[in-house]
Amino acid sequence: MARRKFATLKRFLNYIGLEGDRTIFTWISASEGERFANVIKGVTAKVRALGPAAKLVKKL
Amino acid sequence: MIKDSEKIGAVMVVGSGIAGIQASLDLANSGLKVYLVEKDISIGGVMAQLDKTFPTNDCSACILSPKLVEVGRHPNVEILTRRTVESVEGEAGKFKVRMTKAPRFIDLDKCTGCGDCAKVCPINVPSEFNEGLSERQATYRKFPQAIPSGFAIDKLGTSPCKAACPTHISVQGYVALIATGKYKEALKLIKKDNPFPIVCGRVCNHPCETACMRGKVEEPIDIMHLKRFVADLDLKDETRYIPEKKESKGKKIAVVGAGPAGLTCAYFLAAEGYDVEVFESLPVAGGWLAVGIPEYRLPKDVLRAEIKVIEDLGVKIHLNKAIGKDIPFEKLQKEYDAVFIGCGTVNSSKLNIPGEDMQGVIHGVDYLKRVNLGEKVFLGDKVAVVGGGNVAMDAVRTAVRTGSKDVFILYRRSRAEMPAAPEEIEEALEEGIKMEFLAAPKRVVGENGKVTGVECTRMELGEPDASGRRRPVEIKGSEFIVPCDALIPAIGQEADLDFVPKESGIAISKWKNFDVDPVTFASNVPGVFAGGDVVTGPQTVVKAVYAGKEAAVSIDRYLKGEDVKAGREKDWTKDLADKADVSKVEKVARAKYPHLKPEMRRTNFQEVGVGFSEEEAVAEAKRCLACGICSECYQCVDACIAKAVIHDDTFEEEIIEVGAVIAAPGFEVFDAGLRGEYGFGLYKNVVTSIQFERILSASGPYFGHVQRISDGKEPKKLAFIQCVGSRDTSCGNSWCSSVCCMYATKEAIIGKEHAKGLEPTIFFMDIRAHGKDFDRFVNRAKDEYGIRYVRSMPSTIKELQQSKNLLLKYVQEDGSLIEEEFDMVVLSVGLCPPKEAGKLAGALGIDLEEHGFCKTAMENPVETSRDGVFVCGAFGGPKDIPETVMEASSAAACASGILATRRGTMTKEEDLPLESDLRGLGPRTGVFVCHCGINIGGVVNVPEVVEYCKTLPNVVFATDNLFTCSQDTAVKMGEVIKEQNLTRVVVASCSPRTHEGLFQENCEKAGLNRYLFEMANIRDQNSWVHMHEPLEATEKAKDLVRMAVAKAQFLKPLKPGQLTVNHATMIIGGGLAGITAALSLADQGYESYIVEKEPVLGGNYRHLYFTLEGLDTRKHLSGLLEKVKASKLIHAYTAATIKKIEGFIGNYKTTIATKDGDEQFEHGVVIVAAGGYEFDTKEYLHGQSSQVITQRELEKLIAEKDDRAAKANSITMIQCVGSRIPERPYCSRYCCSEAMKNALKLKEMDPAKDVTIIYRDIRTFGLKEDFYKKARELNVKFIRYDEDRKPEVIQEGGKLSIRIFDPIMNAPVEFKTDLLALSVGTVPNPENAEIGQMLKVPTNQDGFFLEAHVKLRPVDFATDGVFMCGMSHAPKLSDDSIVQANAAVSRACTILTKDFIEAEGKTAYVNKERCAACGLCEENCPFSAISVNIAEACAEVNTVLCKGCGVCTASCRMNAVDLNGFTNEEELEQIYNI
Amino acid sequence: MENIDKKLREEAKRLLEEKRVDVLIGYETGTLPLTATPCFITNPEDAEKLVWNAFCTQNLAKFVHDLVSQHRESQKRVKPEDRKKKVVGVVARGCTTRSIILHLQERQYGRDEVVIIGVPCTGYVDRKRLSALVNGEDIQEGAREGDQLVVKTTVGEKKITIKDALAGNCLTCRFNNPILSDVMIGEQAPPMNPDQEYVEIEAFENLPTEERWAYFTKEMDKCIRCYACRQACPSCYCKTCFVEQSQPQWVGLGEDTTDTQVFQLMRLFHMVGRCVDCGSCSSVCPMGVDLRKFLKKIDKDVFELFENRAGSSMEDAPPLSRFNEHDKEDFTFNP
Amino acid sequence: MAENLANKEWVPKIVAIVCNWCTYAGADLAGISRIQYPPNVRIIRVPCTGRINPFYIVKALQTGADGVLVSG
Repeated sequence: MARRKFATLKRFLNYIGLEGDRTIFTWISASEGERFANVIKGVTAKVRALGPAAKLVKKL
Repeated sequence: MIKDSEKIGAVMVVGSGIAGIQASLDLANSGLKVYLVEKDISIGGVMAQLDKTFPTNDCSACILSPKLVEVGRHPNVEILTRRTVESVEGEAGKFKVRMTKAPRFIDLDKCTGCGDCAKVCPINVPSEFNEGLSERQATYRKFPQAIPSGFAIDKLGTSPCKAACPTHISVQGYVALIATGKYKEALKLIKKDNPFPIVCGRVCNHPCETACMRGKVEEPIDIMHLKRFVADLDLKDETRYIPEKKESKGKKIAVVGAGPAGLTCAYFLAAEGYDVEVFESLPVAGGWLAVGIPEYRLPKDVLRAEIKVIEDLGVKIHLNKAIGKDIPFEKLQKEYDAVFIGCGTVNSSKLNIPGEDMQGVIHGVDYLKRVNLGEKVFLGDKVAVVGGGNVAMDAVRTAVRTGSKDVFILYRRSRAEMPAAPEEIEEALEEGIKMEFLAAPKRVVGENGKVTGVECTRMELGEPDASGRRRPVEIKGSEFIVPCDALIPAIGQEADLDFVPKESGIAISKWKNFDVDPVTFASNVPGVFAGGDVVTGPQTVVKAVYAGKEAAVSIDRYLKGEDVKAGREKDWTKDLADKADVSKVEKVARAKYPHLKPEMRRTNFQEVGVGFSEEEAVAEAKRCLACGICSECYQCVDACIAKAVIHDDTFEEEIIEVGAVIAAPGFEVFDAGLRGEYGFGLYKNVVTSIQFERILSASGPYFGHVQRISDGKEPKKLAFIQCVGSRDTSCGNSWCSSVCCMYATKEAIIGKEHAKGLEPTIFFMDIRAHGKDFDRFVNRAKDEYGIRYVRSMPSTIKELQQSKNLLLKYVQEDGSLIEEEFDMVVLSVGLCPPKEAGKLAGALGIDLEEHGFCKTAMENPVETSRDGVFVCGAFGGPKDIPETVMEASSAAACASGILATRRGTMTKEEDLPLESDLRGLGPRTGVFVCHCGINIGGVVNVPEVVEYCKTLPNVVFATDNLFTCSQDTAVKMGEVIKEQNLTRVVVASCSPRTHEGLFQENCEKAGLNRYLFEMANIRDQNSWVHMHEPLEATEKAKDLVRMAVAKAQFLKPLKPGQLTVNHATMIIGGGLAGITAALSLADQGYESYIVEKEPVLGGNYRHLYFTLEGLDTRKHLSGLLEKVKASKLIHAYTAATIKKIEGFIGNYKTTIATKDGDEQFEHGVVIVAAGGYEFDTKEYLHGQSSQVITQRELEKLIAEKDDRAAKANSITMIQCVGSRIPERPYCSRYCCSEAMKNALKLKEMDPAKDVTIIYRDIRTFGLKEDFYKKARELNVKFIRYDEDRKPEVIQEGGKLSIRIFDPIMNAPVEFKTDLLALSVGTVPNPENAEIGQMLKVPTNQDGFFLEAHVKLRPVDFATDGVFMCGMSHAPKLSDDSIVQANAAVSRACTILTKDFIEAEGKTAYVNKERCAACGLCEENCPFSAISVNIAEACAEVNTVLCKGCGVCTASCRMNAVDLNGFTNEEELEQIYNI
Repeated sequence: MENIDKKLREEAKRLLEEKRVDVLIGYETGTLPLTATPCFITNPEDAEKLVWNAFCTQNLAKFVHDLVSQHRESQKRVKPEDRKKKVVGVVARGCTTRSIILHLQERQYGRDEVVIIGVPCTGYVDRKRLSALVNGEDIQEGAREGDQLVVKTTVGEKKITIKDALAGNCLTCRFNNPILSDVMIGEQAPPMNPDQEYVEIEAFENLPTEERWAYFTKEMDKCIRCYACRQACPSCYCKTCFVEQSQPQWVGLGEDTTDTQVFQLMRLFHMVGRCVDCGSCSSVCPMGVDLRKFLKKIDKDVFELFENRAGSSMEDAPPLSRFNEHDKEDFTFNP
Repeated sequence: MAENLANKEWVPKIVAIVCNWCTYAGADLAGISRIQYPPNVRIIRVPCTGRINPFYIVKALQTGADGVLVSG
């Protein structure tokens, strides 16, 4: 169920123009320490490419 | 019989794989104390090594870890690692178990599992966990999630080098440190025991090298020169190593003689904080080192440098001060607190031959002293030196250097007996020195009182003397004269003891040496100690050092008023690590030690040895075999801030009393090397299946990348060879290992998922997919993954030279020979009895069966030959994980059945203080930031984080701890909670997964509700992963703590819900499983209600007559039924159906309809044992021809000696009728065994009977394989068919004809048969769906019940309080059902034994005002824990069933459901604080 | 048309007379020209008021839910043994029945608490479109003549083809006939144009990200947070809407644009598998926010991903209460 | 986050909402294995991915997270 929710949310956020790469979903098992690090590296690279978030961000 | 009141309410579980763990948990959760005994350092068994598990491909570590943690934290399970059971005395109910505890060398109470010790450990050994595909350190943890999480050190004993060295330096240790480039550490390690590495690195007689095991391979390690290498580095270093000096003790010690013994003694005493003064009669310090050993061997400047360190340590050396002459000995005794005499042997021994007083005769000691003190001494051109020791060598080589032309040795024995170091002799010969052997001087010949020659006699070698050398015997009349200008006798030295007045009373031995205690070096006069040559006569430097060191210990003890001798005698030869087989060690030549060339050195005193370069030294050090495994380099001791390392830990004996024992030692993987034709160990790309499992694992040696060992490349063609070490009488393993077909399929699938291009082929004999959902898995492997299955066993493997590819030769089913090339081969190795099976069986007093597995009872596969000792898992025969888990629970049930009345007598429950009243206090948060030694503090600026915490809202207290998990910190934390009135506690340290429970306990003990606690993970997820970014890591730590503090202010104190438990059980179904469960429950003391819809109990078991193994099932069943009848605790309703089941775990109310009307009863749990049915087939003329019957009917004919069977000459059986077809793609598991059973019975009736079995795969798994073998031996015929080429059965009058394609003949065959028996499979009970609905439990796609987890919870449902057994679960054999029934009882007992069930604290709750009762939560909840109350129009949570997963909360649009401990408010607050 | 109204009135009267329903929700002619408004009838005589025409805009399922839940709430004050059931009759076109199905699936009332008078639907007139077609002139009178509307405004008389004035959701409606009914009035309506259902969405999907975001912000900037959309939506029946919740307060109450965006975003997301495309929200929005642009996307995704259309079948389970082994995993990230 | 590092190159701040049993354990294992990765992630632990309300993701974006990672 969670995955269905995330699948639709990701599509929807992308649709309204929030870059899809800002919301990332994945699965990492307890034995995948290496994968965890790679996911963080990958996510960081993707988000870095997009630059700082500006949309939907509440200014204080 | 032991009386109930005398029984011990504890059980010992031997072996801690998944079987041991499951048994322990079941027992501990039902009120018994458990000792979980493991020979290894941690629990987990083979399952921890597996990557995934079939058929669901769940991650093995993921499903095992929670179990490990649970058993590790269980208050009633005591894990005893490194234990061996030696004997079990007594009887069921009260056993006395004797065990040996092997040392772990690390104190588990102190070890925090940080791994700093492993980081500094220089020893690399193959990792057992990774099956030798990677290395680990000598100090290690088997795998990251291991329990106990603490480390252990592997030691095989003392390495021979260390034992042989008189000073017992950790030789292996410094060699290992050199190998890893840690030169300073190496030097420090040497200096711990010997302050003279510069000297001993040059002139030692190195007994270590003599002992070195490498010597058995080719040559010993050049240990001495490795020592010189690090000593020279230190010498050249700007800051030389000087040991830390302890605080001054204000006591004075005098040392007589500045030789190696005296200076060593001074060195160690100075380091201890004593004021030491050394008195030396010569103008130089060093004793024999300075005036005996020539410059070219030990340059004076390096010696001075070595001694300077001793002076820098504070030792005062007074030169030219002769005791007895300049200062009276009595003065020393008076003015100093202790005296050590180490003045050596200064007088030369005389030859005692005529003419020894002539000019030109100069004794070795005197000669060397004069030269060494700088005197120019020329002895003439021709010089004879008498003697074969090192002094003789020194003298003769010095003589060459002082200008004599013709210099030679006279020695009365042969070269082999020369006591001088071999390299000395070698170097002397290189320098042109001649040696006259077997020549003894008789008389000095001279003119005018001046030497002109020496008369010698020839000797020959006689019998060995006391020293072991052959005694020289004079040959009469063989005198001859050797002309010479000078004669240097160098045959020994003697001590000069005259400086000590007789009145002092110091005892002197008959050899004119001081007579002191050999261990303490204490003389008979208090405060006077002596050591070195003055005690032993002329000996080696290293022995003098040893004496000095030991005397220093004695003096220290003496001055502290302690027992000088206690505990000091140690037999170094006792635990010698010299047993290793070195025959297979690869030969590597010893490094050649660089020397000056003879022509370069012959005429001067330049040092002969040049010393190793760094490269040479490291290479030489790497030759070390690490005999002891741990090198005792003590790096771990320094690295361990928690001070957990105990290098002198020892073996201990333990005795424990228990009421029952469960043996679960698991299995041994077959040694693939025994199947030589497959080249394992020879060809790099041939690996075992367990190695491949590690290759696949994300935490394995290659992080889950599938690669070849030879070149690291990803393989394309991968072959699995099945039955390696199984079904193979050639290696003595006739059994089937039961699991290999499935794990090979799994490994092939996972391999393909990891490496997309992989093309796996599985070579097999029969595919044995006899478990639940296994055939489906194999079908998926074939259809979805394209995995190729080849029915053939390769005969040989050959490696191709260039590519390292492997050429497999195999014969196809039709007889054709194929050669096929593969990139990599996996050998599917079988399961064997554990290596220690015999010893363990002896200790436990149980019998083994013929193959070495545990012998078990036919009526109950967990019973051994000894009452009160049970078995589970692969020790009782090879089996898969779920069967193992079932057996474990089953064994637990049997053990607790004996001890039912003693529940709760040995378990502990903690008394907790009342919770403090927090009303009106608001969030007062205390933050504890952990350094974790240097694990956090070394990266994160902890004090800065603490200061930051103090600025956060609601924080009233913040501090740092070295180890927050230590016992003293726990106490401190409790005090702070009380003093500061804390209402929230935040710990910033490691992972809540491992430590939350511990810290919560601390809170609880201080009266704070455990749910007012929060953690920030600043180690595992911060300092360890950002080691090179301290600034960022510090900022991240602050953020993480801020988030935790922010969340903490919203935490609420929680009180887990409680529910009363009804202690009765309803059992649905009265077949074998049902009645077994009822009887087992009665043993436990619990009532049960059996609801059976048939008019009689017994189910399918009624139709059986015997089992394959030979059990008389009729007798067995009638015995069981009698017991059921006799039991007051069992209420059996026959011809009854269930009308309604209300309630949930602990509180069920069920209404049944019986022939006498409705009945209602209450119960706490439900066991579903609804059974299955024989498949009713119309195939193969069944129902049409009277000659076509089912296997069950055939059994009846055989048992009742019916003519139809007795007179049938030919009987044919067809397997898989109705099983393994698209409509029912599962195997019915028992049919092959049933066919084998009936075939053997028929052959028993008449061996001439023609019995044919038509099959698809023969699945006589485990030890049943022997019966298949027997059937083949008895000439039962086997013809295989494929699913798409089924046999045809034709009735022609009174005869049946079978038409079938025979794949071996590669042709169709037809034969007649008198009787045809069909092996029809099992279909699920059609009522399963209905029962499932009533109990809110699911069935699988085949209609059998679906367990909570196919591997680890095979008898549980996801819904608590409901269990299953027997054919409800899947088709199975009768003994499987018995095991599973007992297992279900064991699981049920974890509830029934309690008066209350406690819920999780962190459960969901409903805000009624918001709930619109839409029911989405109910549909989403995996545990049936939340449901809509229709009357209230609102959802309700059953907190006992709720597992706190929170799925309901996120599915609720209204936010009407929230989760305690993870409320929306708490989670959002964290998000706001990122 | 007359025929349908007549039948409808007869049927309604009968149901009320036979006490098969306690109240009947239908449409009556509105006070403004060319409008119809919901009406609640308890007296059989009043059935005569009922109409069914192209001006019936509101999704009446909303009122079924309101009536039943109000009644249930009031019954909580009554002794259990004295509690009564209230049966609501409703005039329902396709989308209304979808909402009813959704309510039934979400257990909001029992099938026995609602009697559905199914009516065929050929679409309703979108007030805003109609207004645009008459250039915003004030409509004073109007009548339907076949496929056309004759509209008299302050400026003059205009003939408008009905089809041009139909609401967007009606034009591509896939379920313009009732899916579930107890009584069916009239013939099956001819199909609309469901093939074009997602044309607009696909076009929007293909716009550059920044243009999509610009459109979203532009539309959301119009929103004045009057919550009329929520009030009109039959699927919005939470007792306390998340915008009004505290502990935690999910959305700020001020005028911050991001708060408005988050409010709309989350309300839209609550429609996953639950929007029946009845157009109620759009029709009531005083600011003309293009909500359908976003709702239809959710509908499209749910169908593409889970083969589910909200309320289209009693047998379907809510898509967010299930998962399927074959669900796509393409949204997940694999480094 | 990290004001005194502001003058350095921009690093995105990422919120990771992860399941306790799988990803959180994987992250711990990365630590135990000392596998290094960028320090810009803040992990929020939930008992199960099912507990993650989509609202959390939207709120994280509104709070200013440059990226949100959800991992089960």
